[in-house]
Amino acid sequence: MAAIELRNVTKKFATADGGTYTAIKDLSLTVEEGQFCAVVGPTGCGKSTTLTLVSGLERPSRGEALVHGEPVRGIDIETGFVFQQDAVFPWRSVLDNVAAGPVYRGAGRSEATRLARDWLRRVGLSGFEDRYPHQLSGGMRKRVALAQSLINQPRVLLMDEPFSALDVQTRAIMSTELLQLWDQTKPAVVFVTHDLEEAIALADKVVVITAGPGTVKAEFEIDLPRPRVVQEIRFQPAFTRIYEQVWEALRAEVAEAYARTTRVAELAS
Amino acid sequence: MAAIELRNVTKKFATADGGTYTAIKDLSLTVEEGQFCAVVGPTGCGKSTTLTLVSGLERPSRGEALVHGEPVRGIDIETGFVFQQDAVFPWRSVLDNVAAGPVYRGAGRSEATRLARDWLRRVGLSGFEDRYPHQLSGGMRKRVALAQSLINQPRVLLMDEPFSALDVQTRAIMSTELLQLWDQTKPAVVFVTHDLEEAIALADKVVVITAGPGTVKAEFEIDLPRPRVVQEIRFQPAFTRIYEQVWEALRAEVAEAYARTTRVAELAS
Amino acid sequence: ANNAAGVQSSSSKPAANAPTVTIMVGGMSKQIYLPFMLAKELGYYEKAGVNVNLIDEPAGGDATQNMLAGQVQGVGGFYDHNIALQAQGKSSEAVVSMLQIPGEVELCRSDLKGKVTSPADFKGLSLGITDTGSSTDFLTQYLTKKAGVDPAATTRRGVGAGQTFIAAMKQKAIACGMTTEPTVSQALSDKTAFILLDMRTAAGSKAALGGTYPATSLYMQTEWVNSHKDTVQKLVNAYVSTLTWIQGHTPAEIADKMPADYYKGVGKPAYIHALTSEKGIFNPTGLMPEDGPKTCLAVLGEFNPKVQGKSIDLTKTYTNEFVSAATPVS
Amino acid sequence: MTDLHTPVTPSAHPAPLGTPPDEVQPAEAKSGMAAARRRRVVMAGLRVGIVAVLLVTWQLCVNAKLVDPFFWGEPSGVWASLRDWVTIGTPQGSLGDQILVTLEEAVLGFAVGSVLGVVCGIALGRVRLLAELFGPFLKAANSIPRIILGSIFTVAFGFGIQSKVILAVVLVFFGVFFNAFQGAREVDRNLIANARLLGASRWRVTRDVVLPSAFTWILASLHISFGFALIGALVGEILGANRGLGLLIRSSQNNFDMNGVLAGMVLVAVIALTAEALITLLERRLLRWRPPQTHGGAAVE
Amino acid sequence: MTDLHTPVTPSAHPAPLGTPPDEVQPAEAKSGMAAARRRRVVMAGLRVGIVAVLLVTWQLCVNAKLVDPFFWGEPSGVWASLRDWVTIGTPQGSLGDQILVTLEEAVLGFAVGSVLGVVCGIALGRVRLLAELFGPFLKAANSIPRIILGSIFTVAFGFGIQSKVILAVVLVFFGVFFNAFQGAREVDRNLIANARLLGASRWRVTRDVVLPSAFTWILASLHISFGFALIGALVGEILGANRGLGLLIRSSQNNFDMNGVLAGMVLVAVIALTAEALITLLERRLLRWRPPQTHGGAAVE
Ligand SMILES: Nc1ncnc2c1ncn2[C@@H]1O[C@H](COP(=O)(O)OP(=O)(O)OP(=O)(O)O)[C@@H](O)[C@H]1O
Ligand SMILES: Nc1ncnc2c1ncn2[C@@H]1O[C@H](COP(=O)(O)OP(=O)(O)OP(=O)(O)O)[C@@H](O)[C@H]1O
Ligand SMILES: [Mg+2]
Ligand SMILES: [Mg+2]
Repeated sequence: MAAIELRNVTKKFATADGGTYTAIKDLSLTVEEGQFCAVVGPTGCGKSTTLTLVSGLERPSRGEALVHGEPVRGIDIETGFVFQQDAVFPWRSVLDNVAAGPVYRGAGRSEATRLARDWLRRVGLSGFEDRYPHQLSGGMRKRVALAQSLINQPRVLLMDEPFSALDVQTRAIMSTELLQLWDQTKPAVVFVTHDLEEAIALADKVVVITAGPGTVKAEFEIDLPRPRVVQEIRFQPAFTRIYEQVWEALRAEVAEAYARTTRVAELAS
Repeated sequence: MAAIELRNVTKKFATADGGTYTAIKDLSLTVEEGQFCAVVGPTGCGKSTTLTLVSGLERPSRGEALVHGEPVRGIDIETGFVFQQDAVFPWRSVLDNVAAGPVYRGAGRSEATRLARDWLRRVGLSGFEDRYPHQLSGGMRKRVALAQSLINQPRVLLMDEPFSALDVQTRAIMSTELLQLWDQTKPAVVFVTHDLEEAIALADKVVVITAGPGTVKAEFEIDLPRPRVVQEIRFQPAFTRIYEQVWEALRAEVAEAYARTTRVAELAS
Repeated sequence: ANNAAGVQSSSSKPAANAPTVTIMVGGMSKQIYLPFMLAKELGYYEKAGVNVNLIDEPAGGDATQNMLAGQVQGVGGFYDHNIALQAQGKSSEAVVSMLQIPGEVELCRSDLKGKVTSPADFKGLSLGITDTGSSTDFLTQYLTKKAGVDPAATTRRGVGAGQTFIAAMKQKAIACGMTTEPTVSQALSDKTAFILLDMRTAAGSKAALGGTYPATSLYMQTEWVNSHKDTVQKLVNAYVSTLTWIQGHTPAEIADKMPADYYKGVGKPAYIHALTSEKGIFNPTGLMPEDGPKTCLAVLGEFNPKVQGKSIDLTKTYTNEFVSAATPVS
Repeated sequence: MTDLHTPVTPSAHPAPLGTPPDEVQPAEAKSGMAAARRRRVVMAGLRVGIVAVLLVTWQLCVNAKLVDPFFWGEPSGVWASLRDWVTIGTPQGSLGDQILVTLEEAVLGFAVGSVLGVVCGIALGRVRLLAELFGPFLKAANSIPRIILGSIFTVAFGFGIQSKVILAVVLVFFGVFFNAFQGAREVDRNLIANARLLGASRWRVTRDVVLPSAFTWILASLHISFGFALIGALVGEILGANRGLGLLIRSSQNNFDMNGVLAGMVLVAVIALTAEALITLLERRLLRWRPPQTHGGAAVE
Repeated sequence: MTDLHTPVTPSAHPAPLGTPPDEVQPAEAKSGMAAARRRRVVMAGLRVGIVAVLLVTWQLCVNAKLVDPFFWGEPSGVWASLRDWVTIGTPQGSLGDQILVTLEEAVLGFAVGSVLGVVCGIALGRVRLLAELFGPFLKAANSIPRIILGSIFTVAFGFGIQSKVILAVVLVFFGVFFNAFQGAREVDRNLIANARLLGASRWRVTRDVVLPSAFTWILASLHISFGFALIGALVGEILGANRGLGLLIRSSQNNFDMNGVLAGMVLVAVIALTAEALITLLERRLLRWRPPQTHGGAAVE
C-alpha cells in the first residue's frame, strides 16, 4: 500500500465571474512508504496546490487523494507540512514555536522543551530560543518552521521549498540533517524545490510537473547509492547524467510556461 | 562620488531587558554609480538589515549611510526596494500593484497601465492581470514585487533575494531581464542572494559578510566581460576561479555561524 | 451643604426593629414633592417609628411600574396614576394626599404676550410638557379641550424641566408649556416667559380645571396597604405632621430645612421666592379633597387611551382611613 | 458582523490566457453553490423556528399566568399593537411617518458619525502627535453617559432633528473612531514602506495603504454602529420630540403599555437588520480582494 | 486606544549566545529613552495647556456674560462643587463612597461583559453554525436603546447593584463581542492549518491561535469598553439608585445645578482615564510579541 496516492486529481478554483481556473488537472502520483519524492516544475504550476490536497487542507475538485490507503478527509496529524509562506506563530517565542508539536501531542512541558532545544541546535538556532519571530531574519524563520515540523517525526512529510531562504552552506547542512532524520524514521516525503541539484541529491524519485494546469510530465527514479553526502554527490557522473535528463524535461515546461504568459515565444530560451 | 556609501555603520536592536543585540557592526561598503554589487553571507548575518539602512527604513545606531553623497534621512523615492518578505498590496489586482509606482510618480492612468502590462509580460505574468495576490503562487507574487519595483527605473536598486522563490529557468530569464534593464539605466544595485553562482554571474563586485554581527569580510571584483549570458557564464574557467575564491571566504563564515548556534563544532562541515 | 449631608446620614440610621419602607419619588427636588424630603429632614420618619428609604426617579411611569414589581413599596407621585392602574387591572391607592391642586403653571413665551391670552388661543401652537403620557400631558390636553380647541390641533412636545424647558422656550421650540417650580421662577426671572394659567393657588386652579385636582400623593399597592396597616399608619403620621409643620412655617424657614443642593442651581433666594408663590398648594390636612378624584378621572378618561371607556371605581383609588386616624408625631 | 454567509467556494478571477478552456462545466462548483443556497434556506428556517418557539412559549406562560403581561407584554398584544399602528396609525400619526423620522435621524447620524470617526481615527492613527495630544480627551469623552449629553444637546441644539442627529453622531463616532484608529496602527509596516518607496506621498499612503488595510476594522465597527445610530435617534426623541419611534416607545412606556414598547423594539430591530444586510453587501464589494475567511474554509477546521 | 506612548526603540530579547558582549554601552539607546521621556513630559504639558486655555476662555466668557452658566456651568463653580464634595461630602454621603459604588458596578460589569463578549465572539467566530443561527439575534439586540432596557432591568432586578451591573454588562458585551467575532475570523488560515497539522485539537487551536491572534481586536474593544461599563453603571444609577456618581449627576441635573453635573462628569472622566491606563499596561504585557507599530517607526513615515 502506497503511503501517498493521488488518483487523477483536478483542483479548480472558482473565479468571481462564475468560471473556474484549473490549477492542476488529472494529476496522478504515488509515493511509497519510506520513499523520498522530490517535485519540480515551473513556478505557478501547482506544486503547492498538490501538497494542500495531500495534507487535507484543500479537497480535490475531482479525483481522489489517499494517504496510507485511506481517502484524505481532513487534516491528519500524522502529516508534517513545512509551508512555503511563513506559518510560525508570531506570538510565541522560537522555543515555544518548536515545542508546540510535542505539547499538542501530549508530551510534558519539560520533555517538549528538551526536544525543542535539541531541534533548535540541529537547525542552528541555539541562543535564539527567546526571540519572537519578527526579531529573526528570513532564513532563521524558515529554520524555525522546519524544526517545528520535523520534531514531530511525522509519517508523511510534505515540504514546500523548505530551504529556499538559506545560503548554500546552511542548506547543505540542513539537507544532511534531513536525510539523517529520514533514515531514522523513514517517512514518506514529498519535497517541493526549485533546485534541481537538491532534488536529485536528496530524492529517490523526482517528479516533473507540467506548466499550465499541472499534471505529471515525467518521473525519474534516482538510483544513486545511499547514504549520500549532499555536497559531494553532484560531482558523480551518474548525477550529471540524471541531471541532464530531468533538466531536459523541466526546461521544456518552464519555457512553455514562460512563453505562454509573455506571449513572446522567442524570449523563452 | 559613490552612489551608496556605508561608513562604519552599526545597527543595534534594543532588547526587552534593556540590553541590545548588534546585528551589524562597523560595516563599510561603497557602491559606485552604475555598479552592480552582490552581497552574500550566512543567514542572519545582517544582509537585510544593511539594505534597510541604505533605503532609509531604519537608521544606523552608529556610523553613516550616504546615497549620492547625501546622508540618508528617510525614504528616498529614487531608491527601489524588492523586499525579502511579501510586500505587494493584497487589495490591489496584479496590474494595479505594478502600476502603483508610475501612478504615484505622476504618470497618467492609461500610461501607467500600459507600462505595467509591459512589465507583467517581462516577468511572465501576462494573463494574470486581474488576480489578487492571494490567488497567486509564491513565485508569482515574487515576480509581481519585482515588476513593481523595476517599473520605476530607480537610480538605486536594492534587492533582497528577489529570485529565491523562482525555478532555475525563470530565474535565469529574470536575471537576463534584470541585466538588460541595468544596462539601459545603469542604477547602482545591491543584490542580496544566497546563490553564489548567481552573485558572480550578475555582479561587478561580490561582498562577503561575516557571521555574527555582520561586517564586510572580503570584497571581490568580478572582471568577467559583459554582456554576460547568465546560463553560460558558469562554464567559463574565470568564473570557476572566482567562485572558488569567494566560496572559500564564505564557507568559513557559514561554518562559523552554524557552529556558534549549534555549539557543536564538528557538525559544521 | 454639610447640614444636608449631616442630617441625612443621621436620620437614615435605622431605628432598631422599625419597619423599612422604600419610596420612589418622581423628582425629589421639585417643590411639589417637598414633603417627602422635608419629613426626613425634620426627623419625622424616625419619630413615627419607620425607616424610609427615598429613591429619586425622573418623571414618568417607571416609579409606578417599580412599585407593582415590588421593587419599592410606595410612590410619591401624582394621584391620577391610581386611576390609570385600575384601568389596567392593577389596584393601588393613595394613602395621603399632599397637594390638592397640581402646582403646575402654564407659561407662555414673552413675545406671545397679548397674542396668547387663554388656552383658547392654543390652536396650532407647540405646547411643552414634561414627557408624553405624563400628567402634564393629560392636563394640557384637558385645558385645551376645555377651552374649545381640539388637542389634535396643537403639538405637544416633551421637554422635561429646568434647563431643557427654558431652552425650549428660548429656542422657540414651544410657545407655551406646563411646568412647576422652580423652573417657573427661573423662566420668569429673566423674562423668558409669562404666566398664562397659575395652578399654584386654589382659585387659579379651580378657574383652570373647574375643581380641585389632587396631585402629589403617596400611593401604594392596595394589597400591601392592607397587609401593612401599621407601617402605613406610621408613614401617614409622619406626612400629616409634616403638612401641619409646613402650614406653620414661612417659606424661608422651610427652605432652611431643605438640603442645600436643592437650591444650588437657582440660588436660595429664588427658591424661597418660588416657595412663597406656591405655598398654597400644600394640603393642610392630607385628606383627599371631595371632588378631586372626579376631576382627575375627567382628564384621564378623555385623553389616556388606556383609561378611555373603562369604568373606574374611584373609591378604590384612595383612602382617607389613615389620615383620619393620624396622630401627630411631635 | 462580516458576511455570515460566506460562499463555500473561494472567489477567484477570470482564467488567464493560456489556460485551456474548461471543456467540462464544473458540476461541483454549481452543486457547491446550490448547497450554499440550501444551507441558507435551512438556516433561515431554523432562525424562524427559534423565534416561533420562543414566542409560543412566552404566550403560553402568559396564558398560564406564569408571566405577568403587565410587566413583560405578550406576543398577541405586541402583534395587536403592530397591527393597530399599521392599520389605524399611531397616536402621533401614521406609522410610516414615525419610522421615516427616526430613520432620517439615524441615517444622518450614522453617515456623519462614521465619516468623522474614520477621518479622525485614521488621522490620529497616522499622526502620532495628534494621538498623543487628543487621545486622552477622546477617551474621557467616551465615558460620558449619553443620556446626560442628550439633555445638554437639546439645550444647545434645540428640539429639532439636529439634537437627535448629533446624539446619534456621538454614539456612532466613538466605536468607529477607536476601531479606525487601531486599524490604522495595525497596518503592515512593510506595506507602508513599500508604498513610500514606490513614490507615494504621505496622503497617498493613507488613502491607498492605511485605509484599505484598516477597512476590516472600520467595517467591523460599522456593523454595530447603525444600531448605535438608531439608539441615538431614539434616545434623542425620548428626551424631547413630537414624532418618531422613540416617542412611540416612550409614550407606550408611560402608559404602562408594555406591548407597545415591545412592538416599537420589534420595529427598531427590523430596521437594524435591514441596515445590517446593506452593510454586509457593501462589505462584500469592498473586501473582494480578500482570501476567503476562516469560516468558509471548512477543510481547515 | 493602544499605547499612545510606544517607546521609540523596538523591543527585542536577550542577546543570544555567541554574540560578543557589547563593550560600548549604547549611548544612543539611552539618549533615545531620555528623548522619549522628554517627549512624554512635553506632551503632558501640552495637554494640560490645552485644558487650561479652554477653562480660562470659558470662565472669561462666563464673566463677560457671553455664556450663561445656568445652562453651561462655569469652571469656578465646577471646582467649587468638586471641593465641596471632597471636603464636606456629597448630599448622599462621602464622595469616596459614591465613587466606590459606581466603580464596583462598572468593574463588575466590565469583567462579566468582556468575558462574555470574548467567549461568545470567539465561539461564533469559530463555529459557523452558531454565527448563522444567532448572529441576527445579536445584531437586533444591539439596536435596542439601553435606557429602555435599563428601566426593564430595574423592574426585573431591583435597585440593588444587580440592575446596574447587568446594564453595564449589556453595554460592554456588544462592543467586545463584535470585535472578538471579527478578530476570530481574521485569523490567518495558514496559522490555523499549521496548528492543526502540529496536532492541536480544535480547542487548542482556539486557545493557542485564534485567541492570541484576535487579541488586538479584543484589546481594541476593551479600550472603549470600560467607558461603556461606566456609562452602564451611571445610567443604571440615574434610573434608580440611592448612591453613586450617577445619582449625584442626576440630582444635580434635577436641581438645575450644571456645575454639579460637570463636576460629576470630570470625576467619571478621571476614572475612565485611570482604567484606560491600566488596560494599556495589560496590553503592553500581552502584546509583547508584536513588532513595534507604525506610530513608533518614525523612519517609515
Ligand atoms: N485561491 C486561488 N484562487 C485562484 N487561483 C489560485 C489560488 N491559489 C492558487 N491559484 C493558482 O493556481 C496555480 C498553482 O498555484 P501553486 O501555488 O500551487 O503554484 P506553485 O507550483 O506552488 O508555484 P510556486 O513555485 O511559485 O510556489 C497558480 O497559477 C495560482 O495562480
Ligand atoms: N527587530 C529586531 N529585533 C532584534 N533582532 C533583530 C531584529 N531584526 C533583525 N534582528 C536580528 O539581526 C540579525 C540580522 O538580521 P537580517 O534580517 O539582517 O539577516 P539576513 O542577513 O537578512 O538573514 P537572511 O539571509 O536569513 O535573510 C539576525 O540575527 C536577526 O535575528
Ligand atoms: Mg508554491
Ligand atoms: Mg534577510
